[in-house]
Amino acid sequence: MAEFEFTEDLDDLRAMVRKFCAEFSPEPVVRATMETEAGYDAELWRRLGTELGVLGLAVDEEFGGAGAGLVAQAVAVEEMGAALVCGPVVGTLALAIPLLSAAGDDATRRAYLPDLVDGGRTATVAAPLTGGTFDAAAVTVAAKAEGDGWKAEGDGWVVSGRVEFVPDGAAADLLLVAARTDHGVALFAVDAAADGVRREPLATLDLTRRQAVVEFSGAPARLIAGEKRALAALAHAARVGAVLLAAEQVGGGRAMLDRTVEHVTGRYQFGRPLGSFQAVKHRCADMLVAVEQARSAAYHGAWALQDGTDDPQLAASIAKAVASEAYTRVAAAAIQLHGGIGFTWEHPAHLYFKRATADSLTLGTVAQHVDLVAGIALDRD
Amino acid sequence: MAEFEFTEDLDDLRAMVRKFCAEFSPEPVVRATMETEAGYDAELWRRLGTELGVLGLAVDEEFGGAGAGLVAQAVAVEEMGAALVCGPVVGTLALAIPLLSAAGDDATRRAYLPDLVDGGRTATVAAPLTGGTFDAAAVTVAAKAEGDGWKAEGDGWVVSGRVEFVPDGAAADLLLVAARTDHGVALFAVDAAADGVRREPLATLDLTRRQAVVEFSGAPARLIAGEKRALAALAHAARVGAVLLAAEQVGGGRAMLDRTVEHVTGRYQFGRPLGSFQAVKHRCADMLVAVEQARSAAYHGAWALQDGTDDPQLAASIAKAVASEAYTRVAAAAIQLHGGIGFTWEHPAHLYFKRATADSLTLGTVAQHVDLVAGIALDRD
Amino acid sequence: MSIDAEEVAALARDVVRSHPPRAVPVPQLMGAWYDVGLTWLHFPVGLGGLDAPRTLQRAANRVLIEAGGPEPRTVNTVGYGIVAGTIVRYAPRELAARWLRPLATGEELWCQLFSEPGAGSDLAGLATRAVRDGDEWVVNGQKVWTSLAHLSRWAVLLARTDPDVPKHKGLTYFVADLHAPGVRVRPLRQLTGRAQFNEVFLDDVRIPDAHRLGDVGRGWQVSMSTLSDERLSLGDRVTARGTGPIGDALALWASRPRAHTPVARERLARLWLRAEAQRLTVERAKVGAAKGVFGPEAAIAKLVGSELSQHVYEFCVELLGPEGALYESYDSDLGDDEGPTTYQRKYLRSRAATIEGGTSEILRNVLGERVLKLPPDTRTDKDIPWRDVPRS
Amino acid sequence: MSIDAEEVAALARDVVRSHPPRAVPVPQLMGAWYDVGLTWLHFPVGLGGLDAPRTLQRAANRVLIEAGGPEPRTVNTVGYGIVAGTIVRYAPRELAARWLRPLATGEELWCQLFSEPGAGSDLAGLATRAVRDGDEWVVNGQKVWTSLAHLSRWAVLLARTDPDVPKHKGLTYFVADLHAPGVRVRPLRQLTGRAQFNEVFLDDVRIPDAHRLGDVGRGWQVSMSTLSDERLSLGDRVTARGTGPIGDALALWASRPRAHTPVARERLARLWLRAEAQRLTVERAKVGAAKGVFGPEAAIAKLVGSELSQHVYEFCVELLGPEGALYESYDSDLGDDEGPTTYQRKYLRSRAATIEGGTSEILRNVLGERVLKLPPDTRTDKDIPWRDVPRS
Repeated sequence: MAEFEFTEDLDDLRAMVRKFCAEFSPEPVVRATMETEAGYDAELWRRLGTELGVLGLAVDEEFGGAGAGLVAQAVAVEEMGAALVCGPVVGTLALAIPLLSAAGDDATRRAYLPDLVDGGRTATVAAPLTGGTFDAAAVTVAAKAEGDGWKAEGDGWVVSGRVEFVPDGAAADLLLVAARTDHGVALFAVDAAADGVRREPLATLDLTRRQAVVEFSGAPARLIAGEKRALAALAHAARVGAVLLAAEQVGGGRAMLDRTVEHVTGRYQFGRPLGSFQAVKHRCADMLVAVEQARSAAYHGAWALQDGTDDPQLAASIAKAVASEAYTRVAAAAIQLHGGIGFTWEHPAHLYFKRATADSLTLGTVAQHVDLVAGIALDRD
Repeated sequence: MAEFEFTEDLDDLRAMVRKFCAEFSPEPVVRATMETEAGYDAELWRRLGTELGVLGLAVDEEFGGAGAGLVAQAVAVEEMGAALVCGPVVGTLALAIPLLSAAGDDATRRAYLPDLVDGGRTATVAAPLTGGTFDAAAVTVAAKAEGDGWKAEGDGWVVSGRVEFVPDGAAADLLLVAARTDHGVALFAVDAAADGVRREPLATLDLTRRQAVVEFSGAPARLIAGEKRALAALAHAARVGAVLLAAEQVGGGRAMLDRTVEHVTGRYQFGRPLGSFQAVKHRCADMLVAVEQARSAAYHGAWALQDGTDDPQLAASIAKAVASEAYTRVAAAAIQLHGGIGFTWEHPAHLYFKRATADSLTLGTVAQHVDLVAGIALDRD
Repeated sequence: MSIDAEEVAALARDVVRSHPPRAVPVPQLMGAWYDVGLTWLHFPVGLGGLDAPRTLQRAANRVLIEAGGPEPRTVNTVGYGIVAGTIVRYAPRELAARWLRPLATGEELWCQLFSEPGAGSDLAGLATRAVRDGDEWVVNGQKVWTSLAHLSRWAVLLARTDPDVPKHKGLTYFVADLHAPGVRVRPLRQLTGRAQFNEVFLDDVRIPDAHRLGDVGRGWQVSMSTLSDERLSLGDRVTARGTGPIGDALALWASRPRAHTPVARERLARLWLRAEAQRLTVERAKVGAAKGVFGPEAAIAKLVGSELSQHVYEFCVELLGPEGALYESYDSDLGDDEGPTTYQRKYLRSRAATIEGGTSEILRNVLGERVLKLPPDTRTDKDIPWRDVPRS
Repeated sequence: MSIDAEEVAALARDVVRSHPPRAVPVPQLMGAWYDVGLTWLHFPVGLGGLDAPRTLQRAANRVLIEAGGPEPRTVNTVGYGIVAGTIVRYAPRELAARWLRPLATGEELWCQLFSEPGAGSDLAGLATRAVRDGDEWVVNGQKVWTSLAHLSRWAVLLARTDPDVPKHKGLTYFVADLHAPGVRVRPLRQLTGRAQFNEVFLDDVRIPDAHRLGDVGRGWQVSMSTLSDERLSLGDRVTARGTGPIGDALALWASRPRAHTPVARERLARLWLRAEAQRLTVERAKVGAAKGVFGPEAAIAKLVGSELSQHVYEFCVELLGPEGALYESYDSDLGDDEGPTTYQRKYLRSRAATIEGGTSEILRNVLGERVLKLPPDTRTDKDIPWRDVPRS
């Protein structure tokens, strides 16, 4: 499938997810869900996994996925983003699933992926990914083997340490933890319900997007990957996560643009529709430009990671930098063009604005991705 | 005189300079002058000095000036900038006169200033000032005493070295040169006509604003100031120069704004004046904002240096950074709002755009002044 | 008219001596202040003034504030800035006396019933109706974006008294008693979680004709005079370098040395420069205002200041990094967003800055049309009866 | 219609084999190319085409270019992109055959006489008059922003044939012979010092009625079909990462290591990102165009690309520092600004990017109204006779 060839299959997938979200996660459901303690509806998540099958689109069929590739996953995430679906999109979909897919051996993948793909369980990653890449030097968890050295089987390890800003950290069933060992940084799986795991939910700006501090004190852990594979897989997960978040940003931006166009078309001031004023029209045009550029960048990222057609870090950072900037600008413009009403709690604009803000601060800020891009595109030779 | 108190004297001065420029340096004169080899009309410059007396407004009466202060000088420069008067504004007015005023002893000032203030002679400064401050480490000229050590009288020195980007360097009669000696960097006066001085005019983007490379090879020089006084005076001249250029930028920006408003008011498209379109109107409003902010920053700088009411480097860098940004944006907007005609050689917009560009690259770019501001306003403690 | 700054300051010193601001309750202090005529020096004697030039006001206020008294405006924000001048200009002296003293002391707060959900920036398009009934008017409609309505006793109200004439001509200006039957105030929750504004519903609210300010049908002109009072009061404000939003950013910067990248430093320096250019422009405007010269600076100040505040808090939230995505709490007693608070809340609150009190779009129109004298946009609603203007 | 990409490529290989591009002069090569029907595959057989799908054009052009032939468009820029489609659609076959072959070979260049000094973005408001006189039309007026006019033999011309109907309805589309009496071409010097465009004065220029394309009064519709040809040809273009203006900036960056501050690096990286997002958007548009789906990408490409080029060259000039204020020379033979040149010249030249070929303001209108379907601005000039529309 050539880059930017949106096949009929992809169009159908998009239509299906959009319809599902409109029916089962309309704005009142989002608002009700975001006010709950968990911040998401486990049943809705399960239906996304089983009924729709959109949580493992990029996962091989062998491990319960659809084997449809990252582009398909991006399409689904875009639509979920447009509807602000509450759920562990960052923790499970954007990070844990790609991480397990890349880091685990077949047995591990068979053990964990099907449940995550079905939506029956959720997972997240407790690792320093906030800078836009995996920062091994910032790992704050230490792992100790109860036996000696590496083990083929993952049992017999305990982990200790504190990780801040873990996406979906309070609700996840499974925690994938980067931890320092005597043989370098390795990746472990920890049951969130185990002894020695303490989670402290954080109050988030975006109520639809939760975070937690996770503290391990001698929690039992299963080794998933030793240093070499762990580092590569964590780097990979950061990139896939960036690309999927970019797709979500495209969806949210598009939703705000549509909403704004509708508003300024129907609302009259000075005897004319607001949208007939050039200042309003041009700002809408700028929103359109931003969304379209973000769409190009995000899907280039998805195709590049899927087909290996570009430097993966560059492609991921292009996607995330462009889409973050676009979404925050578009959401801010949406508030402005709605006037006072856009500033109220009742209007959905703020939900998108907060999501845009949270997204832009998750898995690397614009400045951090710009720096990564500069490192690849400018600093060479 | 309190800050921003534009007295009647200042208003009268402004009106006088404006009238003079309209009469004796209208656009056709500017165009004719800029196509000449020297790039300025010595007779016009002399009239500015003698008839109008606006070249030494900040110079003490004792040395031939008006003793009216830097604010008055800024007002005159603003009006000259609005009219794009061709002349050694940077070299003589903005740099050499303030430098001599600050660096010379009374005898030196009496020797040089009256002729410069009268406009009978012109001068410039050959020193590393392109970064926005005087950079002693970048001095490229060496001075050697023919006798020994310092001399009270300035004779008996020779200077050698090459200085790039000397403003008004080809036309100046007098060159004030920063040169390295065994006792540090000192300031010398060199007669531009002397043996050992070679000047190579540069082709400039802004034809109304000339530069030259000046090369000294054993040129006879007169010592003006030893290290301590030289460094302070060169730093002072860089600041005064920045403030006066900022005033010029205000004048040019205002002229472009006026011109643009006139154009979009009179020109019809789609059956309406262009200026009735919101996109055009709002861009004009943004031009107005830029000019007004620049005016505040430039005159704050002038008052601060005149009265010592603010950190002089901070005040100068605020002035230059804000006014440079404003002028280039306003001139670019002017071209845009004039449409195709604004892109032609016949229309004056390009003259202002080129002046704006040249100004923004003279005595420190925006980025360099932002850096200076950061050093003072952010890096403290 | 012969009073000078020294005499004003002496009067002020007398008041703060006899009513030590740190000991006497504000209403009592400000009552004495009013009775001496120091509240609005340019008002008539007996109505809180001394018929003196308003340029002397700063001298009086400085004494009050230095002695620990309140910045007078903060006692009754809308009342001081918007209402008082209108009352003194349009109300009969007896009513003015009745209203102004408790306004000045803060015992009776005032708010403004102007904006409507259906009108937005097109204030003159408002739909709230006032119908005459003998010596009274009966008012029906809905107002919005009313700050302080839940705490206020009085409101100035703009209502449509004639829908059959062009929109600017059919408005009349009233004083409404918010304790009157038929007035319902509902807090309006904002995206910050708090409620700083209110919706106000008016159902058959009766207002005596005596509480009408200005002639019937002249409400627009009356409200415009109010706006110019607001502009005139610019000169009373104090701005110091590095305060306001940029001050917040500087404080954050100083507290986060680990976030000091060259790129962030440059971004902050550019924000600082914009804030400083803005501050200097206000300072310049004050000097002009003191001489009675009003340039475009007030509109520029609002336009630039509001957009700048958004950029400053965007910078702050990005500097906070992942922490920027946290929020203290949306649960609230529906209190307002003023006063010290978190960067994140200020970031959210700043989104309203370019909407409230004149959107940036309207301000650019104002600069273009009133300052630069550019030709107006094509208007289709100005000369037809309000009733016939297309509406959403 | 059953021809496929492989067969097209085979035909193309035949041509380049029999007319080796590196050995045969361009007119001869492109003549053979035309005669086989490879110039515009979707044109009729005998008029440079094969009645084939235009999506196959890339396959043909690739063979030509790889063999060292010219990018066909460069042979006759305006002729290929704008004129040819209009001729084939509106001209009688005999005339089309007369015009198209020398157009395709570059032996007769074409230009476009549309813009006027008095019309600007309001193209349909143009004033050049064409008055019928028997079998001819007599044209008077002034055109501007005409590239290539001094080198061209023919021009497409839009002129007003009826001033008494609304402006879009009174225009007619002609082919003008630039060698005809009454045509005067004057180079227009630009701010770069060069002259890339011309003014063209038309004094009693006579055009045979046979050279009219489309019906009298339908000139606007004919010219619109031209614009959509332009849009369709987007897919033929090639864009590589890091080329165009951003490529210039990268080259400058690489050559000036001493200017590598973190702040400049970040600024360039952000420009690079905008260029890349833009490039990817064009790539995406091509894929859509190949499937016959046309989104907003072409208008976005022009809008973003033009503004970006200005920002890129602003960066370059600032990076050059004091050297940025130098210029090679304004003395010139009035040649054009294309081809390799200095950063400073490109900086100046880039100011036209947001004006020529649709100003940024017009493009934002287009995106707002045609793509987002926002309501049109209030129009006062559409339904009244052109004669009565207010003009400067």
